[in-house]
Amino acid sequence: MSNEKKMIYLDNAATTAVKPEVLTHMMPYLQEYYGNPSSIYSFAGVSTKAVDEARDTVAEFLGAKGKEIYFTSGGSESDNWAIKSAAAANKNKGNHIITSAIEHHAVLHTCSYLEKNGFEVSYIGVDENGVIKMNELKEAIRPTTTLISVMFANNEIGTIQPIKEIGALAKENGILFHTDAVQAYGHVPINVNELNIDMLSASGHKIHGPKGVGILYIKDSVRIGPFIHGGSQERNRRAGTHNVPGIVGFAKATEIAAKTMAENAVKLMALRDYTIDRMLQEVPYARLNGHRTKRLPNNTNFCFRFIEGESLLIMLDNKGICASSGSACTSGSLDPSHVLLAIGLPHEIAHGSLRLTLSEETTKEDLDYVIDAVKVIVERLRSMSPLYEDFVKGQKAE
Amino acid sequence: MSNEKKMIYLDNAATTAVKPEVLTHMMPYLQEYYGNPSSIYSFAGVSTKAVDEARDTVAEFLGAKGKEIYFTSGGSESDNWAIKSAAAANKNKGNHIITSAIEHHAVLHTCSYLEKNGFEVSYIGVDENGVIKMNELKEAIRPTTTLISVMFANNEIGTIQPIKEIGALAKENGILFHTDAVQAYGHVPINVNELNIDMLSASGHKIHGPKGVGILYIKDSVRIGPFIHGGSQERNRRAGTHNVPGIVGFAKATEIAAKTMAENAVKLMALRDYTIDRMLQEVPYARLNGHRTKRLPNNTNFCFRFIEGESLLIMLDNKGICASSGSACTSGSLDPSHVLLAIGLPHEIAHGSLRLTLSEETTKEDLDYVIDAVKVIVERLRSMSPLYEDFVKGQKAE
Amino acid sequence: MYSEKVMDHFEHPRNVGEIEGASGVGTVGNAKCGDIMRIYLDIDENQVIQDCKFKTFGCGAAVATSSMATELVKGKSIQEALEVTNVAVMEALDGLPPVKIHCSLLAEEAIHAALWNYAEKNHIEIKGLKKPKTDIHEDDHKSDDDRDVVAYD
Amino acid sequence: MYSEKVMDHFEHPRNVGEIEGASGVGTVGNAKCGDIMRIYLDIDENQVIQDCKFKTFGCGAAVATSSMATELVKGKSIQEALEVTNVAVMEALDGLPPVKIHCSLLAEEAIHAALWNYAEKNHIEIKGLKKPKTDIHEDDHKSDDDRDVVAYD
Ligand SMILES: Cc1ncc(COP(=O)(O)O)c(C=O)c1O
Ligand SMILES: Cc1ncc(COP(=O)(O)O)c(C=O)c1O
Repeated sequence: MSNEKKMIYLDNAATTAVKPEVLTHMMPYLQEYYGNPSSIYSFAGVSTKAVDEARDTVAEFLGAKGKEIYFTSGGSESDNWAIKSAAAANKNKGNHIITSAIEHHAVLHTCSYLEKNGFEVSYIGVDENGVIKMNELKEAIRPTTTLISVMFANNEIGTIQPIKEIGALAKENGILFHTDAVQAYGHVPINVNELNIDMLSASGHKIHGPKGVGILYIKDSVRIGPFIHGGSQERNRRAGTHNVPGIVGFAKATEIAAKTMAENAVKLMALRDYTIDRMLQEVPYARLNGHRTKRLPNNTNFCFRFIEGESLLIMLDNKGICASSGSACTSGSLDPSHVLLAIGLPHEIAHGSLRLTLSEETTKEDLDYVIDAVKVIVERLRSMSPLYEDFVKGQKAE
Repeated sequence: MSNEKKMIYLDNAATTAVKPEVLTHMMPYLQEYYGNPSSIYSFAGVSTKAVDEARDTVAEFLGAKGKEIYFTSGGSESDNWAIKSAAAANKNKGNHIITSAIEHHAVLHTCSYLEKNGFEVSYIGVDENGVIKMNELKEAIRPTTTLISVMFANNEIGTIQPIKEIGALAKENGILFHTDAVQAYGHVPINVNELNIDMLSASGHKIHGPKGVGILYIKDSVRIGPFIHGGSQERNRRAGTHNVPGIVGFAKATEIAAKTMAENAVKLMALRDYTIDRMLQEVPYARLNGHRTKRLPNNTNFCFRFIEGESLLIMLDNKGICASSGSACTSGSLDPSHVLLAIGLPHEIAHGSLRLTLSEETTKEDLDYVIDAVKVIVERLRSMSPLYEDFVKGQKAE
Repeated sequence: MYSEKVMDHFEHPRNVGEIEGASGVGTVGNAKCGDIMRIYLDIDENQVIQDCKFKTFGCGAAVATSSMATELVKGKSIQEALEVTNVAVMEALDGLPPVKIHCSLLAEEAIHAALWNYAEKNHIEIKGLKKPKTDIHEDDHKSDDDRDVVAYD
Repeated sequence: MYSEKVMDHFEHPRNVGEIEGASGVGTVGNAKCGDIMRIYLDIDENQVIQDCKFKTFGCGAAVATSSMATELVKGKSIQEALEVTNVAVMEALDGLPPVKIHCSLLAEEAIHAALWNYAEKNHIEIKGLKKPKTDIHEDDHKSDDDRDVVAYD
């Protein structure tokens, strides 16, 4: 082993490295072209043009129109905007919202905020693979339902939802459909019209773009108000001086994704499946979380019984491996991931999860190194685990 | 004249160039240290530390505690958050908010949004210099008043408000006090405790920092909820993956401002006053908008009778001068600046305004060039103006 | 945001000025909106517009549309001049940004107002000419909420 | 986020294991919270803790506090062991992040539970020892809303 610290980054669902080409495209706007796109002199026209072009690039990627793309500060803002403003805009029609039990907190906490403010929310369950229960969803629809918000792909277990069906169902019932596509955007093809999507959230830093920028797609027929009031940027719908470098970076990352997505997916799925196979075969009492095939090309998520996620992560960190765990032990909430509970795992198993999310930079060698490390660490942690002790004694007693 | 296009940027109130040192400090976080500060591995610890240090730098600048600083996506979000969440948090106490007639739209449009949602808002007038009428403010206070929001310094005419007095008044009456300090932050000293400020908004791109990042200071005794719900970033109060490069850039810009502010102010005020003097002396029918001394060191704002702002701007642009005008002709609203109307100007005069906002890069030579250009252009536009024609004929008739 | 033609007519406006003892003068617009146009017409005994001048208080588009409108009516008969619509002015300028379309309307109105003044002075009636609104109100300008708008920071 | 001492005790935990036929065993915590600690005590006839081992299911802090707690009680009399509080454990570890303080409480409880088990087995009463809660509930962990928390993305 060399002296230089090895680093294998397998937390691309948390955030990604900005691609050098993306940064290169951002640089002029971080330096010489600092003009405010809202200004009328020609110097600022460079910025205005950059923002307009970025908007068109994103629109094209989604099969949308330029004027349907609104730049925001990220996925959380987009989710808050879509849900709160759609709820408010339709409150004369009804006060009922439907979402899933496995949404990101940007959706779930927004919904509970709305619940405290007179709205009713149904949280639709998922099956053991994390796929939304379509029957439950259908039955949840009421005359007062104004919005369905279901994520495109889950951030923890990678399961991809039947978005087209949900979109069709919403459309049939005259209900707005929002999807949090923060994890899917740039990884799987999305055409908002074919999928009947009315609103869609995405975030730059998940697609090798910059942090602090995102989009909300709003179909032009959808009438919702602004979330951030003020200046007349973004067609009067999202105030605040444009984050020009961020916007340009978002578009460049989109453009690259558009070009490489299909090819990357093939490569990533092979590595993903390789990791899943090895892990399940070589680590006793391991399980895969999420759907085996209807899953993001770069997502793997496991539970290792009898051990707890944080200690696993720290030991992986010591080996230069960046990974994450659904265990929210570190979050101070002490609850294990709501997603793992929703797919039916008991608490102590849900606490022992490991999420490895790949990027196109990830190699088979990286993964072999990680899997080997996981094997050793899991064994070590089990040797320290009172739950494992009980389990082994129980087995012997049988 | 050389072939290279001259550019004199005098629109620093709209946005500023990122300082090279600021960008240098951001670069590692745009490149190698892309980790998500919420992750627990040591690689992400670099980002966590950077955000923590940035928070402390900002806190120190304001005389606040680190845990009172919340990073946002910019001034507009901060204003929306402060006002909407304070209104909501105190709605059992009352539904009345006080603000001024010359606030930025991020405050005014947020207030009109609240008016549509059951709140009452008093818009306090200003005198001919743009200073808030303290008597009117005092009289506007009701038992149901829960928030006073008055900007630190105006973005158009640069007038600085008596913040300490307003803060004291709010405190006496048990009312929260928010100030939009987007234009003042980094230009004038601010100590939130001495000035009795409960909440304060600032934005990175106005202080030679990056676009797309800002702060909201919230005094630790103030209990308001989040505006963007979701992940538990920012002590559970502002969800969304941290924009690490933006945050680091904001802090670096703050640090530089802290060091250079006093010195720059002296230099800028001299240039500002030079510009004001020459303009008033040499351009007939010119007036200064805003207070002569209680004004931002880098702000000048004039009205030139009988001409309209946009045409002035375009002609200045042709000479390589970036400036702005209170005339919102370009905004499609066709109303002249609400600020200029609030200080009592009639519409046709308010339409002919010019704002020149300096930076420490601005030289006397630049300003001489600009003043000379303004003189020529104003004369030319007047020769085309039917209002001027009538005025001259009217004078002759007398 | 403006076409080259608009910029050209703004920077080098044709026919700026007054006509002493003009056959007809029309002033339209209002200060509230920030656009005022005045058009002078010199019309000969054959009802042909021999000369045309303008003065405009307003934005780049206001100046350019006035300039173009004067160019378009010069040398035309009264009846031909009436056919110079705002669309004709816009087309001749290679288009205008949506928020600026009202400027072309204003230019059309200014021509009409000057013709009206000429007709009144000479006690004649010009076929197809209605009494122009001297004020183009804000309501006439407002396009739908889809327009792209520009903020003041 | 952890001190060097915590990391050291996490990476090289002291006294991991079981004691066959231990004088006292205590298990505390619950799976819901994700922390379970089990402490084994080997206590001689003079009521001195000759040996002490632990097994822990939990986060880094849980392992480190267990490890430190075993170190602190080893060689001590029962009465001395009772004085090993969570604060003592934390101090010995150079502190814990606020959200992890409950781990030190759990370690204290685990020692108490093992002592209680020893006392019960031997039908003695240990002065000052109360029946331990075997479950440390979530409510005991929640600090105020000012804690710094970490999100899952
Ligand atoms: C006084 C004032 N408040 C708020 C804002 C909005 O800030 P931002 O554009 O960063 O959202 C600005 C600038 O645009 C401003 O000048
Ligand atoms: C599914 C999902 N939604 C929303 C978000 C929030 O995005 P951001 O951190 O850009 O605000 C994330 C990531 O954190 C996510 O994975």
